[in-house]
Parts: sequence; C-alpha cells; structure tokens
Amino acid sequence: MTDVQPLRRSLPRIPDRFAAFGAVLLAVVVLAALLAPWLAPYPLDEPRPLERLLPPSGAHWFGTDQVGRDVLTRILYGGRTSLTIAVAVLGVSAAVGVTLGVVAGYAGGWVRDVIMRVTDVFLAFPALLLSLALAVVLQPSVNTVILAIAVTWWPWYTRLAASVAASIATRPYVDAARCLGVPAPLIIVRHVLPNSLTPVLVQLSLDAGGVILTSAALSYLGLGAQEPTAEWGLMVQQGQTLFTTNWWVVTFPGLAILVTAFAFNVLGEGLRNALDPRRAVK
Amino acid sequence: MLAYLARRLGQALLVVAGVVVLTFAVMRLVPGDPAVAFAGPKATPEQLAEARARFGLDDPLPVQLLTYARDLVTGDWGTSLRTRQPVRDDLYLAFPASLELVGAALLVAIALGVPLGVLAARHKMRLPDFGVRLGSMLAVSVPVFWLALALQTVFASNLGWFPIAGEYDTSLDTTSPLTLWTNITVVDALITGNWPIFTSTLEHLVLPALVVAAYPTGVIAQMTRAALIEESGQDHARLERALGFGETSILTRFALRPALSPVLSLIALVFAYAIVNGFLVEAVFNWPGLGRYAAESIRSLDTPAIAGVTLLVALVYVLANLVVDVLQGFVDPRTRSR
Amino acid sequence: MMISVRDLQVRYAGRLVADVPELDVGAGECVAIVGESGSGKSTTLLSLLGLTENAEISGRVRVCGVDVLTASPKALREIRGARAALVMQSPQAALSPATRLGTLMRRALKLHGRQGNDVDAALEAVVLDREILRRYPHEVSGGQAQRFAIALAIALGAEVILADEPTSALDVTVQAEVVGVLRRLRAERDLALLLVSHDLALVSTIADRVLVMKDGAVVESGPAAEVLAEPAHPYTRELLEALP
Amino acid sequence: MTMLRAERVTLGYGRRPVVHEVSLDITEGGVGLIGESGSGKTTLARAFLGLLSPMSGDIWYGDRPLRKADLRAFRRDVQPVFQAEALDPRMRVGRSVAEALPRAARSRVGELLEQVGLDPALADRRPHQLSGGQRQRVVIARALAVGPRLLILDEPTSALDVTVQARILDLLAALDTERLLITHNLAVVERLCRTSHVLFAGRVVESGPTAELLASPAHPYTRALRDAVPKLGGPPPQARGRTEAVPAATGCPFRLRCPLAVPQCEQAPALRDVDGRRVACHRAEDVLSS
Repeated sequence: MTDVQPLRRSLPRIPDRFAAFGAVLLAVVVLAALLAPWLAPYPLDEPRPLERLLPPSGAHWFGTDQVGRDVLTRILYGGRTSLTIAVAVLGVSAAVGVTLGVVAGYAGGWVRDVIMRVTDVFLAFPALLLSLALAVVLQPSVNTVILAIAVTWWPWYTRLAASVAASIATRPYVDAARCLGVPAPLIIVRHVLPNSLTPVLVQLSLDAGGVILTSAALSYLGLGAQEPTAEWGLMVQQGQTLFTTNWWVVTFPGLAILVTAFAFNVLGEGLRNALDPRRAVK
Repeated sequence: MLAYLARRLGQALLVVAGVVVLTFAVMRLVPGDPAVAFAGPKATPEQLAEARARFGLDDPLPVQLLTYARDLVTGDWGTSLRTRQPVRDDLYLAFPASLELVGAALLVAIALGVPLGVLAARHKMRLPDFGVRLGSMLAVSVPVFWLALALQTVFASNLGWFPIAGEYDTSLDTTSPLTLWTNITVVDALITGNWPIFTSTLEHLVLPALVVAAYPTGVIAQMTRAALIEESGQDHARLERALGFGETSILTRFALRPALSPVLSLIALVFAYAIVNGFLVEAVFNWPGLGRYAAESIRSLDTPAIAGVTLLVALVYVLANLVVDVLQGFVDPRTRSR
Repeated sequence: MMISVRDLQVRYAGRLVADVPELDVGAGECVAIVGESGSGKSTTLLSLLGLTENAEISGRVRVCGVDVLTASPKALREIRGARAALVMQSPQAALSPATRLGTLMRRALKLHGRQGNDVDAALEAVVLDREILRRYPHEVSGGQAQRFAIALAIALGAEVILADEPTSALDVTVQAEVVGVLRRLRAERDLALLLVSHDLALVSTIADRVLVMKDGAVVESGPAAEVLAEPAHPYTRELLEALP
Repeated sequence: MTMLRAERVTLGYGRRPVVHEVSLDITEGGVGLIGESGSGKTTLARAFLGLLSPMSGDIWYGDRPLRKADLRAFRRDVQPVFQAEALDPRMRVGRSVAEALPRAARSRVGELLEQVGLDPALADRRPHQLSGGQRQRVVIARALAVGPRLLILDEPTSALDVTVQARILDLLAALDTERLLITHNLAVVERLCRTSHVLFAGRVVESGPTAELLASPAHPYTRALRDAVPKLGGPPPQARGRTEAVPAATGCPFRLRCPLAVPQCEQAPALRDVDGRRVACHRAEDVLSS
C-alpha cells in the first residue's frame, strides 16, 4: 500500500453498520410500542397507592410512580403516543411541504418567490412559541401537539423539495418530456416527484427524532398530552422533583425518548450514506 | 455581492413583515375579547372600554394591523399584563440573559463541534470517526429538559460542583454591584473588571450552557465531518496530494475553508434552535432569560408579552441569517461573485 | 530513464483494472497511453504517483529514481509535485475553490523548500501574467487554470509531467494552446511527458511512442508513427477507422 | 419556405442576452451549428425546440411564429436528442420511449428499439444498466416515436467513446429526417450537415456549405477552429491569439483574440456575402486568400 500514512494503517477500518444498527434498534422500539398491550406486565391505568414509588425490582422492572403505576407499562404505551405523533406530524408536514416545494421548485419565477417567502416566515417564527400559542388556543392534547408541531415543521420540507425540484427541472430528461408535450402537472408527478424522494426520505428519518423531542418538550411544558395519558415528556415533567429521591420515575422515560430519537437519527444517517449517489468511498 | 446582500435584506424585511402579520393573527386567535386580553380579566367595564379605545379594537382589522405595526416600529410593544411594565423593558432585561446563555452554548458547540468534525473526517471509517459519529448522534438525540434535570441533580444538588440555579450569586449585588453596559452580566462584569460577579456568573453558566450546547455540538460535528469528506473527495484534493501535501494539511488548509460554508449556514439555524431549547433549560435552571419570561407569560395568557417574545426571537433569527450571508462571502469566495 | 515500469498490475477489490508489462519514458520524451473509457489508462498514470486510493498495486514502478511501491510515504511525498507533477482533466475542479492561485503556488514551493524558485519565469513559460496569482479558480478560464497547473510543475522544478486527459474538457482552440505549451516545455526543458488521452489525432501530433490499452491490458505499443500508420492489433485499427 | 427558422432572434436568461440577433434557416441536407462553450449554441437549440421564448425576434414554424403556432403539430414534427441525462434515471427505458406514444400505440416500443439497433428485451432495464451508446440509441428511439420531420441534436455523441460514436453517427446518417446538429466537433458536422453556421459569443460569424467553409474559411475564428483540430499524423495544432480574452462587448466580438485585428474592427462588421458565403468580418477577403 503506497499512499497510506503510518497513522491510518494502525487504526482498524470499522465497516459502516450504522444503517443496520439503526434499523434493528428502531424495530425493537416500534415492536415494543405496537405489542404494548401484550408486553405490558400491568394494566395501563391502575393506580395502586400502596405500591407508590417502589424502586426497580423483579415485579416492577422500572419501579412504580407517585400513584403506584408500573413505569415500564406506561413507557410501553407511551411509545405508542410518541410514534403516533411522529408519524402523524411527519406525514402532514411532508405532504404539505413537498407539494408546495415541488410546485415552487418546478414553476420558479414569482410562484416560487411567493411560496418561499411564506415558508421563510413560518421558519422564522419560533417553532416552540407557535406551538405554545396553538396549544393554548386549542386546549392541550395529543392532537394539538400534532397540529402545533406540523404547522412549524412543514416549511423544512418545502425548502428541501423546492431546491431538489429546481435542480431536476433543469435536467435534459425534463426538457425532453416538455418537448413531447407532456403537461407540467404530469411532468411533476411522473418525473420531478419520484426523483425528489431520496433526499426527502432521508430527511424524514432524521426529523423523526426531532419531532419526538419537540413533542416531549411540549408535554413537559404541560401543553401536550394531559394526565392520565401515558406520554414520555409528561412522565418526566411529573417526576422532575423526584430526580434525587426516586430517580427511576424520571430517568426511564428520559431514556426512552433518547433511545427512540437515537434509533431514528442513526437510521437516518445510515440512509443518507446508503442513498447518497456519491457514497462510494473511492 | 452588494446586489446579492441588498436582495437578501429586502427578503429579510419581507419575512419580518410576514412574522408581524402572523403574530397579529395568532394573538387574535386567543379566545375571548381582545380587550380582556389587554386590560386583564378583572378589568371593570370602563377599563375595558378604555382599553378598546386605546388599542383601537373597534377599527377594521387591517387598520388595527397597521397601528400594531406602527407601534412596533416606534418601540411601543404594548404593556405586559403580568408585570405591568412595557413589554419592551421586560424584553430589554430578559433577552440579554438568553443571549448570554445561547452565546456561551454556541461558543462551546463551535469550539467542540468543528475540531471533532475534522478529527472524524481525518480518520474516516476508523475508531475516532466512529466515536465522534456515535457521540454526536447521542448529543442530538438527548431530550434537553431531561438532560438539564440530570446534570442539575448529579453535578449541582448531589456533588455540589456547580450552583443549582440562577444567573449569579445575588448576594454579590451588595458587596460588588455590577455597572451595566450591555446588560449581559458576564460581559459587563468582564468590561468593568467586576471579578466576583464574573466568576460567579461563569460558575452558574456551566451546566445550562452545556445542556443547550448538546444539540448544536452534535449537529455541527456531523456537518463539519460530512462537508470535509465531501470536499476532500473532490478533484482538487487529488492534485494537492500530487503536489506532496499530506492528508492532514489537505483537510485543514484546503478543504476546511470551503467546507465551513455549509457549517456556517447551519450555525444560524442552530442559533435559532438554541434560543427555543433555551426556554426549557431556563425553566429548569431558573435562568432569568426569555424562556422563563415566555413560559410565565403563557401561563398567565399575557398576550402582548407573548407577541413581544415571538417578534424578538423571529427578528434575531432573520438577523442571524443575514450575518451568516455576509460571513459566507469571506469563507467561500464563490458566494461573493453570486 | 525518468519513468520505468515493469509488470505493473492494479487491482480494486481483487479485480484487475490495469496490467502494463513495460513502460519507459526518458527525459525529453513524450509517451502517450491511448484507450477508451474503462481501459485503465488513467489508473496506470495515477499509480505512478501512488494516487490510486484503496488499490492493490504490484510490480516495479520507478519514477525519478524512486521505487514508488516500496518508498516511505515521506519519500513519496518528496517526489510528488517537486520531481513528478500531475496535470488533471478538469482544470477548475483541480484547484481548491477558496484558495487564491498565488497562495497555492506559495504553499507548494514552501512545502518542498523551494521558495526561492522563480515564479515569474514559470508563469512566463506558460504565457500567464502575474496578475493571475491574485485570482480564485472560478475567476479564471479553463485554459488559464490548466496552464497554471503546468506553471506549478515548472516552478517546483519537476522533470516529469503526468498529464491525465489534460485537454479533453477544454474547447478545441484552448486545447491547441495548452498542448502547444506542453510541447514547447518538453523540448526547452527536456521534460519527460506521459500523456493519457482518448484522442488518437491529438496523440499523433505530439507523442514519440504510444501504448494502446483496452479493458486494462496493453494491446499494442511502439513508435507513434509506426503504430498509427500500420496498426498491428485489430482494436488499434478499429480506433483509427472510427475517427470521423 | 423551410419548416423552421429563426429571424433576428435575441435570447437570454433573466435580462442578460446570450444570443444576439441571429437569423438562421433549417435547410435541407442537415444544418450544423458550430461553436465552443459559451457561444450560445445550446441556448439557440432550446429556442428552436420552443423551450425558451426569445427576448426579441421570432422562431418561425412554417408560416407562423412558434408562440402562435399549433404546438401539438410542432411537437410531432420537431424532437430533441440531448447529450447526457436525457433519460429519467428512475424510469425503465421502455417506459421512457412509451411516454412519446399515445396509450394505444404502446406496443410499438419494441419495434422502435429494434429500429435503432437495440434488443427490445432491454426495455425493462433502467438507464444506469445500459452502456452510453445504448442509452443514446434509446433517446433516438424516443425521438423517432412521434415520426418527426426534424431532429435537433445537441452534442449527440461527444460523451461517447470514439468507436461507439462512429456507430451512432452511422445510425443518424441513415435516418431520413432533417437535422439541426449543435456541436463543437468539426468532423461530425462535415459528415452529417450540408450547410453550417459558426457561432461566436452569441452571433453567427460565418455561414455556408460545410465542405467549403472548412476547406477555405472566410472568418478568422472559423480558421482558428479548423487549425486547432489535430489531424492524424498532421502538423501540431496551431494556437492563434489568447483564447482567454473575453469577447469584446463592442465592435467585432472576436477582435481581442483575432490575429488580423485592425482599428476598423471596432465597428461591428455586418454579415455580408463573400464568395458564396455569409461572413461578419471586415477582412474576410484576406482570410480567404491567405
């Protein structure tokens, strides 16, 4: 080997297993949430005041909370809430954002300027504050959280889709389709959208972690899910004063958020490398 | 370049106008009679009528919007229902503290993120790269409010290495009072050489700044690494190798500067994100910043205050983007000729 | 002998991409490697400076008296640029976008301890004026960028120039200019020039000897006049007949 | 009256014109548009395809300006063959060809592929699974699907290896459609086009029968182009003038690079007839005689 520096030769090459690792971790999280009713050792809402604040034990792997509910059970069900929020928020945001973005990117001219300026306004508007305001107006609930985050999240997809669509619009194969008389909407659906999917897909998986963190933050501020719904952010908020005395009530929901967000981020990073055309390490 | 900046400034003003309209609209969404929102829930009918007149609440909406915009420009951001002070003054007190926290966090993020990114790119697909990617992945995945609680409990409450909350030891106000210049405590203390308050603020700043810095550090490290690998895969890296330059000097002397361009635009983004994240951390560490002010305003439905905070944060975001556009010109000459 | 190659074999993940039994280039001599895409001509050239990342290279490769395959990275870095210089296909892309050309020149000279070398003479040799040193790569034309790459080699005192399709990305009038500079410098400074190209006509106007490569193997080699006048191998004939 | 022609057409992106007052007929026997990068030849091609509307002047389709013409008819008569990336990377090539056919005639895809020398079974492959030459043949098949009378070819073979290029040129020569060929390669023009126009900095500098134009150029730029092309075993190509000189904004655009430039060249030379050729150069006669 000629151009390898002595330093590099000593460090072993670690194969890029990120995507696989992320996918496995995510599968575990999703399965745990889906199979919550079967996996959960205890029924969801059955406060047992006698068993208040028990530390982790054989009976309660993650201990119990202030009203004696099994923390593990609530985390499993909480997974459902978080994943539903993530899927719903990203579904709405991507649908609205990509549609507007692709039209803006392909049409160009004043159409693009108008759409992009409106997008910039929503981007400049502090996401948390808009969410707070909406949550205040619509009474806190999981649906409010979904709407509140989606309203501030779609602009990212508009901006991404617009830049991707703008570059595709200049490709010769789009010109060729125009020369065949294919109408613009059909060109968008048939050529521009399919070729814009890869970057959007990568962004979706990278954003999932962010959505879960934001929804947990909203619940933490008391604007998301309300008692008695099992939601990780709410669980941390309710247990925050117990960090020193009964650490498990706060730590396990926090870890659940971390692991789920981590799984999505790792998968997203892996997808970005796998789908990036220039990924081949020369 | 000037034409480009002029156009960007024009766009920025448009965006600010848009934010004003959006804020106005959202504030009108708040249920109940706007007069109550301005005069307070326990206001007497006369006070309500007076508030209605003063704020022109009977005028058609567009007129109200214009008066609202005019007031904003002239500095009248309304009076907070909770503090009974002009919102502008409340913001004048709270904003510097947030700036102090976010500023410190960003300094940490850049000081840690960029070198880690370079290290990872230099040893691509090897242990350091794997470590940095894993670490940054964790940093962007950790819930901020939970991390705040954890650090506070471990390092403040239990180990006592750092103060639990607050911006500085208020007992110092009597022993060595601080003269205010920029209203940013640590900066004023530095300028006026008030060492007791300076060190005390630094001590209070460590934990919250680290928490706010977690996400930016991770994302800056990831972006720097990706941009460097992209740049060092270009043809020019091969010519530099053919000129006899070693890998490290190719990365630092040729690839780093163009690679900083995407990192810079990321920093503007992360700055705005940090302000929002700061809200949560301020609540945990009782930091007298915008976050705490906004949280309390929301709890008490203090509409003018909420609007004030929103506009201020939006203005900061737009300004940050403009500053980055100017810096782009220096980092990557290609943008200068755009 | 500036370049001497025996039984060079280059493999990417076990797949043989270039197999050159013999290649010699003397001072003042121009040898061309001709072939279509995927023939392994560029890989062959790059392996002479050890610039083929992640490739397994075997055989004996001596450039400017240094055995490239066994040389220490430090020894290899010493001949790169200073004794054997590379000229690449896409001129602008080969120059770091955020570095002024003068800065790149200065850094390269300093790296090899040759700050004293006459930069102006090198620029004059490629018909460029000093003013170009203040410019960034995107502020110069393709032809200027390519001639600057040659000026770098001259300033560093390189005796060998490895040109990998130096003009295929340039307009034909600009190509004539760049090739003219290469031809003149080879004569004036007794440089060894290894030219990789897919353009037989261009090669016939400058090369002393030529190697024809197809799918990684050398199918024919010899004096340019003979090979191009009476090609022995059918593939060489096919290449000649294909010229429009 | 030719099917397609440009009349004093000025083209540009945004406000900056790139092509200035060009008039050009697509006559019989193939028309060559010769120029280097930045000459505006691709912009002109896009205008002829109706993809770019002129800032001034008009593209005429038969007896009507293109902007008022029956676009459906135009789309059947005129089709492009682009250089690279002319096929949607995600779409099977058969489907790309079918896009040009009405739903009922989708069965003709196999026949069209055969017509350009491809095995119909390739229809299910995606572009990256084909060689450069095969991809270009699919592009030609798609263009032929509508039965065009004129093909506008923008550098159809410059991305291909020389042996593959030869076979594609044979295919194009065998087609009985008219063609407008945009290229920098003089040899390809000589083979496929009876008349040619040389473009420099967005202006036609010389037009005429291709063979004569290359044998005895009347414009210094045409001669510089011809002399720069290396010929097998021929003399080393001569470089004339400093190629990086930016085209002059006033007067003759070539004057800053022209070895024959004289003060008179500061007035823009109009296109005029010289020895059966149209040329924009005050010293055309000197160029012809030397």
